[in-house]
Amino acid sequence: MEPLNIQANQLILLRLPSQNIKVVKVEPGSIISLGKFGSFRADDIIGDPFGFTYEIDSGMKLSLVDNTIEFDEDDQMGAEQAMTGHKITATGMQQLTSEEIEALKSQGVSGAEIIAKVMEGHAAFEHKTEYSKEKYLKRKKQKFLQQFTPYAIGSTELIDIYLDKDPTRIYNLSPETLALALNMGNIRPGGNYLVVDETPGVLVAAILERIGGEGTITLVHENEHPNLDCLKYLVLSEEERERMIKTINWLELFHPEESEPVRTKTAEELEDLKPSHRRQYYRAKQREENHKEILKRADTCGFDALMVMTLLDLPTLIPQLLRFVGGSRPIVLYSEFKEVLVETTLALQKENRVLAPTIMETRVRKYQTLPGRIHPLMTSRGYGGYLLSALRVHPNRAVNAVGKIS
Amino acid sequence: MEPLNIQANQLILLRLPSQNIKVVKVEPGSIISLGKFGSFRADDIIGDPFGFTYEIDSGMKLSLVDNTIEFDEDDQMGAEQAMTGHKITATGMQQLTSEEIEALKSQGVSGAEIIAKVMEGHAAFEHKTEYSKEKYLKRKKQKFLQQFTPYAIGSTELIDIYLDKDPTRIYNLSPETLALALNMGNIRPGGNYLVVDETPGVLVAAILERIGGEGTITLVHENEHPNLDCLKYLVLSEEERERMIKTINWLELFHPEESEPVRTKTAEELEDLKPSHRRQYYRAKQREENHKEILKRADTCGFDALMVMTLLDLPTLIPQLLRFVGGSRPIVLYSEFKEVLVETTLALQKENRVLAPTIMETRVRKYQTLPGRIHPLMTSRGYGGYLLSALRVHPNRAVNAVGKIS
Amino acid sequence: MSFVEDKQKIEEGDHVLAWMTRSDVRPIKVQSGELLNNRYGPFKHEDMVGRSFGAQQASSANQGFIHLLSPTPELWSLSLPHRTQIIYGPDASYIVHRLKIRPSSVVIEAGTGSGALTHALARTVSKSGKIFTFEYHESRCEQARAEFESHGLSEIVQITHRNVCEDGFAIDTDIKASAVFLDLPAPWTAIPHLFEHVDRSRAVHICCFSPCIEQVIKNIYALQAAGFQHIEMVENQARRWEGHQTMVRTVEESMDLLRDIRRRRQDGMDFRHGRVEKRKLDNYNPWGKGTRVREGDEGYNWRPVSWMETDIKSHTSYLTFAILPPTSPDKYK
Amino acid sequence: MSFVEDKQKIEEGDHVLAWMTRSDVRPIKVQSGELLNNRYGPFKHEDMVGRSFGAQQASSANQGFIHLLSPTPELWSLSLPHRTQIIYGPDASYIVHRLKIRPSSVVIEAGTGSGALTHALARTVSKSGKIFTFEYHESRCEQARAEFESHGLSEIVQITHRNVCEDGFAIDTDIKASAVFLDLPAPWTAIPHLFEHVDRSRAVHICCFSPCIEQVIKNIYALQAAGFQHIEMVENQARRWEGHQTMVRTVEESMDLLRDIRRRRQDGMDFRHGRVEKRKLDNYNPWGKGTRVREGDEGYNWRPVSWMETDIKSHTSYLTFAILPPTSPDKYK
Repeated sequence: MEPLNIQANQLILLRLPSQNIKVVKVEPGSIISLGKFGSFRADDIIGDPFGFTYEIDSGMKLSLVDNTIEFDEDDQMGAEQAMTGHKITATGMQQLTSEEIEALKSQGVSGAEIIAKVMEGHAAFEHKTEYSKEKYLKRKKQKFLQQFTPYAIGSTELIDIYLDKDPTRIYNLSPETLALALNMGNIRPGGNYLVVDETPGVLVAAILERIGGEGTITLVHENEHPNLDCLKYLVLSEEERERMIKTINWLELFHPEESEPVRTKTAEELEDLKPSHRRQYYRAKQREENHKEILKRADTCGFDALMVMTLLDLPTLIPQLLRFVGGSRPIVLYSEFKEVLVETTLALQKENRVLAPTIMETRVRKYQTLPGRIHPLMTSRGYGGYLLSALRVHPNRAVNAVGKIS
Repeated sequence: MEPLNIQANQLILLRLPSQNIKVVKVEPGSIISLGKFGSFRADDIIGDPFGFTYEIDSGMKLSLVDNTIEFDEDDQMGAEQAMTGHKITATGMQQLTSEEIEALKSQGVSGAEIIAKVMEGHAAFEHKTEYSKEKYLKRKKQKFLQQFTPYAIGSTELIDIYLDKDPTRIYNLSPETLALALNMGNIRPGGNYLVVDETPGVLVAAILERIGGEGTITLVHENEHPNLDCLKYLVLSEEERERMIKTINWLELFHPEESEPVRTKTAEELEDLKPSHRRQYYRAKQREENHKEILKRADTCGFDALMVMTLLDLPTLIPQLLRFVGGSRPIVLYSEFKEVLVETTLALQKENRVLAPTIMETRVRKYQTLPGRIHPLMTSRGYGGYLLSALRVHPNRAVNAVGKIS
Repeated sequence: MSFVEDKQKIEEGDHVLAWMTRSDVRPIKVQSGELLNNRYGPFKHEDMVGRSFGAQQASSANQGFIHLLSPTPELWSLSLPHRTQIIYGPDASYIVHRLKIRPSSVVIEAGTGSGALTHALARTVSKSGKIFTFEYHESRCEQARAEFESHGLSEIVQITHRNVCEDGFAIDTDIKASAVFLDLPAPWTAIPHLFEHVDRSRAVHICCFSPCIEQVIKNIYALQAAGFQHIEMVENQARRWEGHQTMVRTVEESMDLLRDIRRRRQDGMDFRHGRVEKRKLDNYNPWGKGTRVREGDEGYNWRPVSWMETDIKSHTSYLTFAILPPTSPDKYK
Repeated sequence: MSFVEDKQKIEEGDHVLAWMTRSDVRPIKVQSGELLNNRYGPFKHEDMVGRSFGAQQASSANQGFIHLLSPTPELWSLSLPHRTQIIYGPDASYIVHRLKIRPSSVVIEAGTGSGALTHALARTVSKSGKIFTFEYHESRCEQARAEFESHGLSEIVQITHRNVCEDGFAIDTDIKASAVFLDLPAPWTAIPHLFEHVDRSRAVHICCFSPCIEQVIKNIYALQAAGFQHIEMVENQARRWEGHQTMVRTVEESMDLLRDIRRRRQDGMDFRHGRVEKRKLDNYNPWGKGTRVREGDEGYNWRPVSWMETDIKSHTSYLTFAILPPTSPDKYK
């Protein structure tokens, strides 16, 4: 799904020094514009492996950046020195004027060099507080560095894309929470997973990434058709998609008896059909077949995990879904709100079909790592959500008749 | 309330190297035993200022500890060196046997010196992981250091005492949460505060500390008599207590009309009373007077803050208490459970007598600060509670008739 | 009105904090004839006189309202001009608590910065105590001095323009502090200057407030070298939430909708798929965009939930606390 | 049963994790004739054969039960013998995610430690991938090797006894890893040895896992010096809660009790103050000590609340991530 080299016409994500991201299609022959961060030719990066950071020099020429640690005036210091802190020497130089900066840029001087010069020139820099120094450096860096780093779009990047454009579409899910959900769900190649994903498919995409072509996702959806918008960002063939993703709506899952069976057409009837109608018929038949298999799995071995991200009321929904889950298999529920998961826990505790329901939170805290100035980032986004994780178990009537012992 | 020097018969708190705490009464002539950490004579510390850490040498002799930074074999290193980490040199010495250690102890060698020797002897020490090194050091330290530090008992120490013996008595309140409550409540000398404190008086004690003798606490209690057990730890005279702490129960507060008035006795009747009955009579009269004042305050200026720590249902209780709170004065509610405060917020939002109800959490994270090995403590206690903080305001009917604007 | 005493009614000359929203709180000094202007129009100062603190005041045009609040250090920290990073409530309260600051305490603070902590310290030490605060940046110092005067704190707070790292803490008054707070780029350089200005007959509590871990390392070493004990470094992680309600929507409702769609199709109705689905989703958008159902509206089930603030202060600074023991009495020498 | 595939029924020789409580999960290999003993008495292995994974089994004496669980890396980490600090779920999952480990990835891990992370890595790379793991401590290495074999992971996991900081990563097999995880006392000394053993045609992701900040400082410098880019240090703060119910008790009930007390006194009854009050309080002790009312009992009102775990892992380690870009193509030289 994630190619190692940049392919023509692939949708990729670019990270910019401003921490902004941008999704672009790498159309051969096109020029990709990053606004104030410059423009470059798509052809120049097609075929390159992912992993480079490029700097746009004059004339849209690309060069590779050697070092992209957060911009740092102490690059040349050894670790020992770095640990003892640093002092920027005031050189007494005047500050550069905007004109001088523009002149440097037109001479092809790199952004990093310009910042270094500006900082040298900022005579008062050493008297600034840590707080204002950082604000200053950040502003400068965002202003001058014409750099970008292409990334293939996987689940990490999908989260970034939605957090950037509309976090509510993914219910403020954080990457670390998604990562924990995948591990708690024991997602791996060959598994068959029952999935409720009311984001545009971020959870589905993440599971696809982890099954690596082997295994299936049975997606239960609320409307007539599932919303899997975000699969468009992935490199995924129609065949792969149909083989790995089965869909069924709530009514078909809980009340299959209400579904009108697709009437089997004779060979003759089929021949009379227009090709498009014939395809439609085969689709409907396939869908019906899929549904039968899904329901059969519920009655035999059950699914290998239940993974849920929906706004539907979990305390009433989940008990109805337990019968589809195999013995000792994980149940992983996401909610933006701990309160929802607390009530769900209480609903699940009323019966003995789940073991050890636990609400989990995981929050990654990022640090600034400039040598001599290490500290957690001063501000960050709230939210990230919570998980309810439990295991489906098979109660033993004999045991429970004795009464709850422990 | 907190004397600067250790007084005879004062209840004080001792902190031990094991992180354990112990409350002792400094009775002149007595010997205070710290179990495996040794014993000392109370007289030896009476009159000393608080702030010393003592080491118990042989024969119960006390000496002052010069440096009580967490035990550290790198004491002699400079900061520069400290920052580059350290390596404990394996000397090839054999490990000390228990007998040798006992011998050293009986020679009066200090705990710190013994640990240093044991560590030198632990040839494999430098090959240990950070994890096992710390476990090892901590174990050693707790075993040998016969040290203690006396503290006067104030609100910080009260929390430690209850967290140590039964955290549920103070609803798992953390010191940082109490500190935030006091600041959000704008507690200061001269204020008159309405307080609901169903701990043994930790909140009351903390407010007393902040009003410094000027101002009053009106404590509403649930049973016939308030529980103010923890005031016994404080140096507080009967006069101070009666002057600053007024008590009233819920029924007396909300339904004063149900209270039978104390019949006024004539001078003659009073003379006929036994002295104890006379005192009782004056007490009842004083109490009645206090209640009148409390209720009058509700009808005039209101209290300067409402501070609440109770298990009573806050969403239904707090709206009934708002009328007692002065304009622009803070309301600070503690609960161990955020869920309780969420519902209280929703109840308060239904009317417009409070401004900006906000749920706050504050959690202090402690670090290990051994040079070269700085990191947050690996484990800590959960809990600490939450605060709901808001301001009492006076809605303007004219404004609200127009409809909610913002 | 000052920061020092509680009052009920607003009078001419009082300090009032005009609250519009949490992020828009404006400090004003009530002067008849003056106007406070915001997006709801003008608010006349003279209309404030005689009102209770906490009163809600409509704009002259009656298009909106403000609340007239009595100043506290906490409200002030929402409204003050940011000259440097602010020390907010959770840190400020913990500092006061850990430094065992009480009414009548004497405290050294360097630097003054935006003065947010100074206000909180002054409230606690009150008129019987004293804050000696030092600021090396001249114009910041003068601004802070003006604020303290205007807020009636001059009696409690004495501010000095000084680089304490180089020039120490000696001023005309003999300072005998029991608590020291250092928010400086290099607190370790100020520590050696402290000894003559703290009360050596008692335990002295100190807090160094430093954003970077490398500063902490140096603070710890300097404190240890200077004989401070019980060194403990912490950080305070504070979060805020608002109470809200989220709609409870069951899978049964969802199935009813699917049945409805199926029925319409079977009935051969001119079924406009998008419309029906759209209506349903609109009803259930608790996020405020194009919402028709308002949070808490009757006819729906709601569950109380908490929303964390969207921008969290994930780090303020590391707080290094320590205690300087009193001078040893002769019996231990 | 192995860690590699899902099964429904327990067979002779299968690995089963016997769950008593979260803190008492025992790994067993089902062998007829064997017994598992715990405080509820013995559980016969032969009774497990033929049952479904997830089944609840009573002890032979029918005094208690266990759940028979299918092994996963997460359950294993609850039951494994702690040889070193364990890398728990929240860190393990984030590491897998950030290192972009996928089915068929090739990963270097040093050191192996207790093997908790190795199991999680092996699950994700699966049979088409490979984990090269290195452990310098000989007996830990052998124990881990035995576990990997017993868990059916030998095909995926290759463990080597080696001090990689001194002796590097070269083994018989040609390693071309795309992800590297270093949990070593001095990761910076291992970094220079990596270059020949990672796939230089692609971006290589690394994570250094170090508990102390001073180690992080050196890691960052070493990574930077070695040409790694996008260096980012994070820590993962994880919390766990349980769902509970707390009793809703109103002030009206409290006032009724006070009225009751008053009435009894006025009636001149032989009122035993303590008793009445005591009864009431007992009813309302949700903490389990001497409780008569059990959480959730009918006849009372309850509010759902969450209880945070009492012992939280407030720090595991700092995680320093970085990316080694591929070797530059000629066009950029």
